[in-house]
Amino acid sequence: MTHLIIFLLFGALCVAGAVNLLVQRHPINSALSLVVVMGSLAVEYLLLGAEFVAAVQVIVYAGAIMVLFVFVIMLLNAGEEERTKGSRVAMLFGIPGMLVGSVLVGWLLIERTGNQTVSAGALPGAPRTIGWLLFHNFLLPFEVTSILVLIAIMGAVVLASHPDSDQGKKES
Amino acid sequence: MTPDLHLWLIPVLPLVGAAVNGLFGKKFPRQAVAGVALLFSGAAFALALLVASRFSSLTTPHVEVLATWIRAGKFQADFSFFLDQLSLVMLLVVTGVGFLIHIYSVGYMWEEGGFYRFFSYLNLFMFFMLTLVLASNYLLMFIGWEGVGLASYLLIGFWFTKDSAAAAGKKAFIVNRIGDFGFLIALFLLIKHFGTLNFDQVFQGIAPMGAETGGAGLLTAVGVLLMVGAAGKSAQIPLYVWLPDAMEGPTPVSALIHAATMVTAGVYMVARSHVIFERAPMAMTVVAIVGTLTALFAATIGITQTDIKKVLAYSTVSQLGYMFIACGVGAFSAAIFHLMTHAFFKGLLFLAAGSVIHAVGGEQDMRQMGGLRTKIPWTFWTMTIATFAIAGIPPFAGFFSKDEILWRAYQASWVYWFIGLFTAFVTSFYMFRLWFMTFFGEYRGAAESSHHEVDELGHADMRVGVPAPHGHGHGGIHESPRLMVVPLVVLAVLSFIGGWIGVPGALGGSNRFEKFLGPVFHATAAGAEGHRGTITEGEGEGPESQAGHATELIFTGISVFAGLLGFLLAWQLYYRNPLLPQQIAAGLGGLYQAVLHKYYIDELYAALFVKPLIAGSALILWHGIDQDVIDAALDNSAHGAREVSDSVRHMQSGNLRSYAGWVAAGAAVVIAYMIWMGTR
Amino acid sequence: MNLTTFIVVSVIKTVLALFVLLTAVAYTVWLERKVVGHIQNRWGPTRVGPFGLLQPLADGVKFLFKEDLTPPHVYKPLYIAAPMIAVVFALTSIAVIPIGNSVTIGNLVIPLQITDVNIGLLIILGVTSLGVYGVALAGWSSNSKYSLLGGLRASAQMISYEISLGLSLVGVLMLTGSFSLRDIVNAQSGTFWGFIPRWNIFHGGQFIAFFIYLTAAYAETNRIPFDLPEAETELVAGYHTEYSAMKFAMFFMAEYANMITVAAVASLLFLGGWHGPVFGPPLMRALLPVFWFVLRIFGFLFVYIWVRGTLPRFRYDQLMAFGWKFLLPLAMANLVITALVVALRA
Amino acid sequence: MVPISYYLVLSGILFACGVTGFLIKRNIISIFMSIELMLNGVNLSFVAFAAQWHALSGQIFVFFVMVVAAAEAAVGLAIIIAVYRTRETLNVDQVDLLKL
Repeated sequence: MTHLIIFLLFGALCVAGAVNLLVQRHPINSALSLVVVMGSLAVEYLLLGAEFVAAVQVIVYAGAIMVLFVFVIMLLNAGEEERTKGSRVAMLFGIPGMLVGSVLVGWLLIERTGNQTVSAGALPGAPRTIGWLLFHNFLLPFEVTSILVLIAIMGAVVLASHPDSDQGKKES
Repeated sequence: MTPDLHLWLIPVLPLVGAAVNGLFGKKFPRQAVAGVALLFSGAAFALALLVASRFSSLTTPHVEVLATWIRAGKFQADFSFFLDQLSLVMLLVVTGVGFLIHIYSVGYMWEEGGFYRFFSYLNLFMFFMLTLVLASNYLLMFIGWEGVGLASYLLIGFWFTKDSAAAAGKKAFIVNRIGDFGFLIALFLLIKHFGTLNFDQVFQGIAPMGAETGGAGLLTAVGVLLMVGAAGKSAQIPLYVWLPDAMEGPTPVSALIHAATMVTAGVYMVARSHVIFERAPMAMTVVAIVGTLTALFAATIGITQTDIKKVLAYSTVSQLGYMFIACGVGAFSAAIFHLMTHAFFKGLLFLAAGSVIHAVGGEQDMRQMGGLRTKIPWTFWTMTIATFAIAGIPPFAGFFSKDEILWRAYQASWVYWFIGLFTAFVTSFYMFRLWFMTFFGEYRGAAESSHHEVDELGHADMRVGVPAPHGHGHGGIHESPRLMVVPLVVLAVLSFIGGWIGVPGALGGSNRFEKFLGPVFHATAAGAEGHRGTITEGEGEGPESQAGHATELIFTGISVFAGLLGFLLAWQLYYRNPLLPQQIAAGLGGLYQAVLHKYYIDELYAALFVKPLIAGSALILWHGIDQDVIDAALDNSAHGAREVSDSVRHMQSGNLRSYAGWVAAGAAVVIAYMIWMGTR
Repeated sequence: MNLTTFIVVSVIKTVLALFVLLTAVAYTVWLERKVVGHIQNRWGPTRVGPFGLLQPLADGVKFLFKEDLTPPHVYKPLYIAAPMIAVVFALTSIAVIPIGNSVTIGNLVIPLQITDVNIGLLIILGVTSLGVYGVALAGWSSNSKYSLLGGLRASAQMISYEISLGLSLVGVLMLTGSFSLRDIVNAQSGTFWGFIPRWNIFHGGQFIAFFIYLTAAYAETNRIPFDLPEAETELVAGYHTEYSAMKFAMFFMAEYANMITVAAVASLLFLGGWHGPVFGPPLMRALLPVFWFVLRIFGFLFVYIWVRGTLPRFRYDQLMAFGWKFLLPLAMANLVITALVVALRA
Repeated sequence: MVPISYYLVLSGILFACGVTGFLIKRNIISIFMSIELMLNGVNLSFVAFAAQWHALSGQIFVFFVMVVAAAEAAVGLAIIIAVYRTRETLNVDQVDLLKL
């Protein structure tokens, strides 16, 4: 019961944040609402027993990635986005599309998965077990992703390094 | 078991020579080029002699398989070589005469441009000709067949800067294609019915079959088609037209390819497939008739020609006609016999003619010659021998072979014989005409010193500036260098005594040549016993009746008389009173004109085939199909593509969100599909 | 215990903890002023109460009654939200920090900790990492270049040093394979060879980790020598230049609360938490560990202030270079070494 | 006790919101955040499925998604900065030179 209540509470928070992300016209508000979404998602993870995932969700997503977003928004001092014709058209098609799509998918999911239920902490993803899996069954993907991250760092450095430092590159 | 003679070496050696000269000859000095060419052709000749020496120890036919070439289902064709008496004779003729002509060419072509090219082609020709001769199946033979066609094309068009030469080359090639077409169809028929092209298998397949008297059948069809091919290669009616033009090529080429060897390939092919012909009387008749007509026809044209090489060319055609008569009446060994002797004396004639042209600095018109007897004695005497030989004056080589043919022809039908006889008379007439016009009387040519300029061969442009090793450069009619004389002499000797190996029984000889070839034409002829008396009688070395001998002697006398008659006539017209011919020509008028213009055959062909073909190609193929269908299709598709992309291009607005929209739409479609699938 | 008692106890504990923490914050301020004053050869606050002990109270009252002015052109919602975010996240982390073993009242065993989750450390990390938002948003929303620069610096600096911070803790986590702070502390009970306390700092070369953690923590809390975000001499007051009255007080509280949290975590992870000589009657036995623990925290705070009084400020590029080029590699090296040690011992 | 399908529906809604945001937002950064939103929705579904099938692999997947998302964020934001440097705008409708 409490489980359901908490779920609905934070689910509602999620949806609210997501919708807010859409309707807000200032990127920083969108960013903050996204942070809200992520925080409440972390709670949902906790409900599902994925405690480690929840923690990482908060630390990595909310604590690092979104901070990066906010940082960039501050750096570029992005202002409100102005309405354009294209945007109205997008609204015209996007909003109903989203509604129809989500309703359809939701109905389908309910249809398919039937009424199988999970109790709170159904599948405890303790850090120990997660780590064990990560370093036994998923070692190769893990290493590959590490390489991916390395490449990403390099790319970011090259891209964001100041123009006059890589003038030649721009000419070429 | 029979020893391995490495027959494959014989064709391959000239190929190596061709490759060496063709690839590196440009850098070589002339001596090196000549050395390479002579070395390899000579080596081939030596090998041929070796084979001949060991031939007696072989069980014929002797087949050597080098490698499997094609294996498709049951059909199989190998690179395999086939040696029996027939191919041995051809082998010796080709390599021997070829080698001599190589030697001769060194002298003749010495100061021509493209020296290495010439010898590369020449060796290439040797390779293909030997392949043709030694092939053990029709397919390999066909390769050689096409190959010699190619070589002849290249050599006719050797002076390709000269339009007439290039045109002549093309003409030869195209006309040959027509013949090859027939040949190919014949091959297909053989494959269809016998599933193989190997000679022995095909012939074994045919052996049990009886003669197709009366109604035509498979064999008749094959025979006739083969004859078409032979007509193309051996310049028979109606496909002879390319040979006279082929004289555009250098004289040694004319001698080797268009007199001695290649043009006889058709005869060889017919003789090789005699098994087929013996069982197809109708095809035989066709062969005989074609041969007869050609012989007469070409000979008559020969009378009026004034270009020395043209005369020889037409005489070649008519001599080939003789050979086909022989084949047509089933006297294959006689045909081969004449082929051999003809190779000798006609090669000699051409070489001598070449020597003459060489001497007078490229002049080919007999009316510009005369009185060369004393100036170039060697050439004169060798040419004399050759002339007598072709005129059928005993005891020269030509006498025996031609006489043999006439005798057999008579045994088949007196018509063949009579026409052959008349042709013999005409032959000796125009040959002596040539002889008299060239060597007797006064020199009618231009100022001797200036024959460089009147270089009719028209290849002054290609002449390399090297000082001629012999006195060609500084005026004066002169004997050819020793390099050219030696082959003349050798051939002269051959064309003198060449016929003695086949002295017919009637003249107290025992026709060893026919005996030698016997196995080839007997072994299988037995199957067709009696469907045609002449063959058995001719092939059968059995005792000929005394009556036969008597009559044969009479006929011999008649033919000799015909030859002498021709000589006398020529003597009258062209030695005693040279003005007479013009009057006669004037008297004859139209007929003379017709003959002079070769009966307008070329014009006829042009009107009948060439022009319609060109017109049709231009109208239907070029404008119709190529432009309106193919090109149109391409253009329209291109235009369509442009139209479509012009309209579609606007989708790519560069607006990120429009792209995103497309992606989303696609995803929506996919999801919808999956839902639909899932709900079903 | 049943649900109601649980809730009651939890509420009581929360309120108590909050009260203690805020008081501690207030008196940390007092302590700082006093100590710095003495370091600078001054007296520090003396007027209000004995040794100025009531100074914090006075400050609080002052903050409460000051005019709360909002400069024009600020982005209001965030301008108001930022200090709250900061202080909330600063105070939240206290929830998972144990301050001692459990006390037994009647038949009721109450752990001296608001809640013991088995990923407590992660929660602390997450919460502190969220604390960045307060600073950053404050800097951005107050629409002034000083604040913006301060906010930018703060966020960049905090993100950068958070990595070293986390990595320095991983060593300890490997030694005591658990995220639960209580487990970690319990793992440190006992001694090596009888006389060296079995603290992580003496354990598998975690001294380096301790050093790294302390440094990174100073940067995280924007304390000297890493207080670039509020560098008075260049940015006036950094991200809270435009703030005044209670909002400013909130930032102030947040900073000191963070200091306390850091000190607590340090002492829990490296200095054996509340372990120490325990003797006397039961109640005293129950409370001595708390005393030891508070003592450690006090020590850390004192070091904080001491450092502030002594060290000069870094330059910003120096700060970044130090963080990325020295601390991070060092932390990684420590990580590898510790991993080797653990692996060898296993 | 909550039906799995609820979680899935929630994730679906989040994803749909992300898609819509991607479509209707003009600011590059907002669009980027919409992508993050989609990723989060997917993550939730992963965890839910993991709970449904009792397979921790689902949660592992979430980690990989997070790592990739982090890398993507780093590069993407760097790109955004570069774009802003050159084009002086963050409005994607004005960054439309990538066409014929």
